[in-house]
Amino acid sequence: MSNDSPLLLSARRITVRYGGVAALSEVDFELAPGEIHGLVGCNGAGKSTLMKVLAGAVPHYEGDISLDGTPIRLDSPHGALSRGIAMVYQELSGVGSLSVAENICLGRQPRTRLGTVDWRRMAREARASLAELNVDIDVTKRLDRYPLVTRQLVEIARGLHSGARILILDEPTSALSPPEAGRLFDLMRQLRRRGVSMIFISHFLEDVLAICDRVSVFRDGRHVATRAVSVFDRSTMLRQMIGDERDASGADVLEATLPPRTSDPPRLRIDGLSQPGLFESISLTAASGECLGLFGFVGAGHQDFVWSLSGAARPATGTVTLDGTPVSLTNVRDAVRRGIVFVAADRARTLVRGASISRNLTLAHLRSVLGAWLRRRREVAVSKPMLETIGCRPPNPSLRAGSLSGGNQQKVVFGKWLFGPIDVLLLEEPTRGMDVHAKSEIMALIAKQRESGAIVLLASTEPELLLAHATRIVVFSRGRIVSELQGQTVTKSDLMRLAEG
Amino acid sequence: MKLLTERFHAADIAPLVTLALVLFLFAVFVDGFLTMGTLSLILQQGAVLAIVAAGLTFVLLTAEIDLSVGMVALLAACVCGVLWEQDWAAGAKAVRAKEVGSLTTIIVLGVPFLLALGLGLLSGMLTVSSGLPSFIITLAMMNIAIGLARFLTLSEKFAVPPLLATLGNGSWPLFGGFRLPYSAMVAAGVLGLSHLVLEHTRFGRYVFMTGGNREAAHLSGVRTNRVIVGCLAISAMTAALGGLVNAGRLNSVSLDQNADLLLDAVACVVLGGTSLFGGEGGIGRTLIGVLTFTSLKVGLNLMNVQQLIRQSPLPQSWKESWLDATWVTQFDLLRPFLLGVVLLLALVIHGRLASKRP
Amino acid sequence: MKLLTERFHAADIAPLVTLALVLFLFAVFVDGFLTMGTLSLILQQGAVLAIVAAGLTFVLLTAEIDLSVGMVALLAACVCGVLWEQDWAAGAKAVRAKEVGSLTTIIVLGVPFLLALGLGLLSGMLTVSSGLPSFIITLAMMNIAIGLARFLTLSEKFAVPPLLATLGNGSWPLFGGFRLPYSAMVAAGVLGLSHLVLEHTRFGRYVFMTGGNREAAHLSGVRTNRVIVGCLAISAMTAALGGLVNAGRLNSVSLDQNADLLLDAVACVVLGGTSLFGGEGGIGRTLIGVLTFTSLKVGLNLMNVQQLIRQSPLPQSWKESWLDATWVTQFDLLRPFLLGVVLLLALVIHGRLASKRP
Amino acid sequence: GQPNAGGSGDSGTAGGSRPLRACFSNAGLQSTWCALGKTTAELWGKLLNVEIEWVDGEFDPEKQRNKIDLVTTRDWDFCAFQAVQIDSLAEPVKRLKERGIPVISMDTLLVAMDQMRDTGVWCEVTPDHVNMAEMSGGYLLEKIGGKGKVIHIGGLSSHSGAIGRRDGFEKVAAKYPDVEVIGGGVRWCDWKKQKARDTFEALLQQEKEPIAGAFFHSDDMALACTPALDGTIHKDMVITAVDGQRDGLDAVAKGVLAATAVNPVCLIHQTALVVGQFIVRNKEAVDTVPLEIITPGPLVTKDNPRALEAMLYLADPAHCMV
Ligand SMILES: Nc1ncnc2c1ncn2[C@@H]1O[C@H](COP(=O)(O)OP(=O)(O)OP(=O)(O)O)[C@@H](O)[C@H]1O
Ligand SMILES: Nc1ncnc2c1ncn2[C@@H]1O[C@H](COP(=O)(O)OP(=O)(O)OP(=O)(O)O)[C@@H](O)[C@H]1O
Ligand SMILES: [Mg+2]
Ligand SMILES: [Mg+2]
Repeated sequence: MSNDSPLLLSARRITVRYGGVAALSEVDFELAPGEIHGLVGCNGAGKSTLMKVLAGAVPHYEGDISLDGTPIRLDSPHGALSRGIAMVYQELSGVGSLSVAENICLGRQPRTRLGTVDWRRMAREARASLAELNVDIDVTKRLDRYPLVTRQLVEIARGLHSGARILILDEPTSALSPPEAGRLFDLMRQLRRRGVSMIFISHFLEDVLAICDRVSVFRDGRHVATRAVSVFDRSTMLRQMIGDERDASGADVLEATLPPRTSDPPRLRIDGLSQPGLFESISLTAASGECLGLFGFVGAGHQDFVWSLSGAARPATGTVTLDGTPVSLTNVRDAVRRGIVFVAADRARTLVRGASISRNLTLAHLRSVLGAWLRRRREVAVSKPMLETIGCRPPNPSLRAGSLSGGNQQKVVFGKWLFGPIDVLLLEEPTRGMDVHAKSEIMALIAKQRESGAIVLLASTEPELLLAHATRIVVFSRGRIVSELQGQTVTKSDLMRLAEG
Repeated sequence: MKLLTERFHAADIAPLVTLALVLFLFAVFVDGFLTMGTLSLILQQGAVLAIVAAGLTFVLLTAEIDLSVGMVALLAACVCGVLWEQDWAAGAKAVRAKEVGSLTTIIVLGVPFLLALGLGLLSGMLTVSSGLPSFIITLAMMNIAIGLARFLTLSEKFAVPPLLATLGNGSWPLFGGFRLPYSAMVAAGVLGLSHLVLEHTRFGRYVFMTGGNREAAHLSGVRTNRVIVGCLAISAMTAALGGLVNAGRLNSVSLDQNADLLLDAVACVVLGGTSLFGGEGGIGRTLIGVLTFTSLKVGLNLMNVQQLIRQSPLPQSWKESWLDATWVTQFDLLRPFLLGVVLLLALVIHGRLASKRP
Repeated sequence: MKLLTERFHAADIAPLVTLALVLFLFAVFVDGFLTMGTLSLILQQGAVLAIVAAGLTFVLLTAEIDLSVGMVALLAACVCGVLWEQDWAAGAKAVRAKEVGSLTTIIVLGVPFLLALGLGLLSGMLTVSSGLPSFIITLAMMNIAIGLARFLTLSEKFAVPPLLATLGNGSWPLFGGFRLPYSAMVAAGVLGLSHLVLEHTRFGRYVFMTGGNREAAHLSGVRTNRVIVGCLAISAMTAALGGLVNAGRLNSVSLDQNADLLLDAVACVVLGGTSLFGGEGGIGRTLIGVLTFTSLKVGLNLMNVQQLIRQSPLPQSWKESWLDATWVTQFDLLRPFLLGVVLLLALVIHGRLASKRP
Repeated sequence: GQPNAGGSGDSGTAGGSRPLRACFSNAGLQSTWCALGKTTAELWGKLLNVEIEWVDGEFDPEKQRNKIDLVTTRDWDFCAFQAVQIDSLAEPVKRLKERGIPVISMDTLLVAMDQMRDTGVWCEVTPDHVNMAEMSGGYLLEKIGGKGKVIHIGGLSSHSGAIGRRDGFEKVAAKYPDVEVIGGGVRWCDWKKQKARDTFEALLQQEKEPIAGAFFHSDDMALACTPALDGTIHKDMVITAVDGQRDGLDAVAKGVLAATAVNPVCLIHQTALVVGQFIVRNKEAVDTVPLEIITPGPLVTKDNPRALEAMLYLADPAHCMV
């Protein structure tokens, strides 16, 4: 699309502050009718924040927004929706206790002549809009009875169903497998034909280049550039995202040659581990120094698998032995005692945001680190060097952990374990939604542990991550191991093919 | 109730089972329990509770709580009584009750509702604007309500309009022995209306969404603040109605009424299976809860242990010793304790079942 | 208090400001408020509250609540009284109080604590095992406690050991007019101990972290269930202690005691700035809350409007009319209302400040 | 064996031989007064061959009402109630009347005097609250020499007994112009010891010069407050109260209380029982029964130890005479 087409929506000098931090500063953004507008940038570049502004979820913004040339003030999601602006959020936001149908019509239930809710029509519309995404499920069941993928799809369906003229999709594909993502893209093209404008945010640059008409790049809460995809390529995009001319270390690894199986004896043995509905009879062995990559699409069971090894999930059937002695998977504490530690993807579940960084760091090994009598000075003293080791910025132990950035938060979660022995390191998407820098820093920390003899189990849905860091890759599909790759050259497409089972 | 239209889950029918069990046990152990008289009693004594619980259900569904219902009910009744004894109305000690015109009665009955509405809106707005849990706001509101009542009545006793008295005490004799109390009809009306609102209006659905996931509801355009304010207003109104009916039943109003109303109402709602975490439950469940609770109370009050023991097929010696035991002679004092134990048991069992849900 | 050692935020010092304000206003409007006597009075009347609030703080920090404190306190006192009037102890009406050996006294005082401990553990375990909110579990527990107390005492009045009486009433005369009540010393001890436990032991740390983010704590190997059970046990114990001290103060125990203890204690803790959402707060804040609350109560009790109006520099005519107004003549009845209003105001202001925090 | 419904006239056929069944209820056993009343009724019930079933009012009009509602569905020869709150039991009493079961009200009125008979209350047995307060208060005021500051701690302001006591005290207080009731007149404490104590302490601490005396509406409240005195300038304050139950009498003996006016609980319950069984056994008609029976209550002071001794004996649960 050419830039001289009449503007549907234009935002000028948008600034958003959180406490002291400016999440967005003086950002301009324009959206033309019937275009798909890509939005890229590192974590915290401000993409979601700007979108939330447009969706009315951040009422405290500064700047002017105009729709069809008329200036408007977006101070509530309600107001935005009534103006035809809908958004599919990055974080899942469904109401688990309600039926799928109601979630799709959330806030817009169809009504009968009497003004009462029209349940029949609601179900019909819900089924229709899910059918567009090739999803066929009972829409009268509670949403929380369905797996994550389905819930993500329901989110998207709600957005598509909203009948909005401006649809914002914030990292909608992060939880989808390629076929589902492909289906979504088809739908987006259909909508574009119907004249709906869309904003598409993703960290998968190929997707962005594939589907968008124009792309805007954000960095550190500023708008860097907007170009038509025709005159854009991946490397320039990356360079603008990252800023300086550092060689685009973010270039994704698309193929890797895995080393042959190590000769030294396995320390960790997992025999026929199963948890009904999640994964079936998983058997693995791993020697120290190995980084075992567990690949699969969301819901393939590899993530539940690491959860159950951590002792936090419902106990699974089967046996796990470490150095020949069996491990009970019933509670986290015992697992930690045996040096089996776990870093989950979602920081909201692993970080006490309200507590200070030092308290988060020392939580796991309180006794060994601080002894019986906790003293603040000592706590700060031991925390400081740890923050240096993990490279947390800012390295101030008495800040609220919640005030740290996502990546730094993850470093703290990880650093918590470094106070104790680590024999087995369980990782679930340790770098979800992180940019290249944060990613490489975290992975470096992990690599150090591996070199010092820890066994690393890295469960991820990102082929690039595994290809870059795994010494051996186990592919999951529908809760079972479909293949184990080592001592050979593997490409991203191989993994995808295998994962689809 | 949507939940029940799905495949049944143990947790969904547990409350019903509990009710059935309670009724069965009393039917066996309390002779004269399975009579129309008892039924009317249960309805009679459950009515006020049902009215208040209905409003409270709205609040609990949004994952908030309203601790002020009991005292708001009291305040409403007091205001009604005070107005009623004004000179322009029935006069002191309601001596001129006969001559009062219907307009006056309407005013006397209407004002309390407006006041309650005001208080409900106030606590709602304070809750949403201060970002504090409604627990603490309504706690303060409760103190304010009782304080106000105390001041208005100078903590003396007041008469109430005869209309209320008949409403609270009157009943409609149906087939043999069974009398349908007017209060129960009112309660039925309130419950029915609430059910329709919750299940078949947008507001009702918004209540569920707000309780189920406030963030999501807000982001999808639901004005959750208004929903919460609305729910607190509703519960204040039902509380007022309950307070008036209760005052009518007791033929008068004074500060020592409605002491346990709040806790009983909460117990009923939760006993029915509405979650304190919001988003799950409904009026149907509340009804079950109220019936269970009231049957328990009535049954326990009807229970006559001495008799039970005498009639029981036990060795005479045991009977002798038991009949003199304190727990038998003083059984009346044990009733609240037993009530508590049974409640706890039921709640824990329901909870465990619910937590087993996938 | 960690929070205060960090960069000050308005929300952190608000409770202190409130306290200062309350004291200042009373100093101006209530003559004879700024005396040593008043101070000892505040300490005397705040002691029981402080003891109970200290335990409750633990529970609120884990984002749970314990509604049973008031009745557990009562139950403990009742058990103590009943035991004390047994024949092997002081006998009926405690006629033989003189001859009782210290061992007996210890038993009489010890058993209530064990009972309370048992109840606390029970509600804790039921809470974590049923997955229900402690709100409802402790609500049932409260009914059970009062029921049990009613049965044990046959709802009669009992005497308590003289030791308790001295503890509750005795005080230690210090410099001019100021007397340090023993009960206040006990309270100080309890608060101090609680503070040390919360700030300097692993358990205390786990309490904060469990309240801050239960799942995160759990994923770090904290056995959050035990933490919660522990906290509920602690609050039951402190409740028992508070109940005993209070019984001592009133020289006897009967069911009408401790009716408001729960709500007052909750109000104190929250007034101090401990969040009901858990993870934020501490004993220091609770202390401030208790002082504010008690000063309010005492000050309002001391306030004498008639006098105030007479002394005020207002036109005579106004004074005349005011002095006859009900709100002046019946000011006594207005006190709880004012208390409620002030509480609500303070809480809302604190809340708004806190919600402004980034 | 269940006796069949009383009242219908044939109930008395078995004469004095058949045990009568009576239902008693009073405000709440947690007050010493009510508890002793129960003991009395049970003791004299044995003597007069009347089976007593007791219903605790728990000081809550609703709880009492709910229980009485159930009582009306069962068979009795007669009932005697003390209502927690006037009028709250009117309905059930009406139902009892329909079934021809006589009801006697004790202490507090069940309904207003003029409606008693149409509601179905045969007779009201009551102490003279005004007089008790006059005696006790009067004694207090002359003890302090008719001048000085006094504290007036009241019961529940909706309770007819409490109102009577307030009126009584204020009547005598009016006779002494030099007496000032501090704290702005009566301070209602709802019969609650704790509330009384808090209020009392506040008033004490406010006064710079000693307070002469204090009048309490109940011994229980008074005894909860006396400990607040030691160590203060008000040590030798004269304290009198109303009720005259065991604790109160002991307190007078010990000198903690200067005096207490006996609210003759035993007499009241006794009389109710006697009148009730008399009505049933002699098939009395309503109008042959006095509408109101006022039971006398002596004043017990330290000055006349004989009276004190006598009261201690008579009020003993073993005898339940006064
Ligand atoms: N609720 C909030 N409170 C404080 N700061 C926030 C909040 N939300 C976002 N921020 C900050 O605003 C900045 C922009 O965040 P935003 O979510 O827009 O980044 P993003 O571009 O979406 O990153 P990602 O790719 O990880 O989604 C970040 O610094 C973030 O920490
Ligand atoms: N919830 C919050 N409250 C206050 N400040 C925040 C919050 N979240 C983020 N910030 C601030 O925003 C800054 C940037 O955060 P953001 O999460 O965008 O970093 P980021 O670019 O995503 O880094 P990373 O790649 O490590 O996630 C942080 O330094 C932090 O101080
Ligand atoms: Mg984002
Ligand atoms: Mg980030």
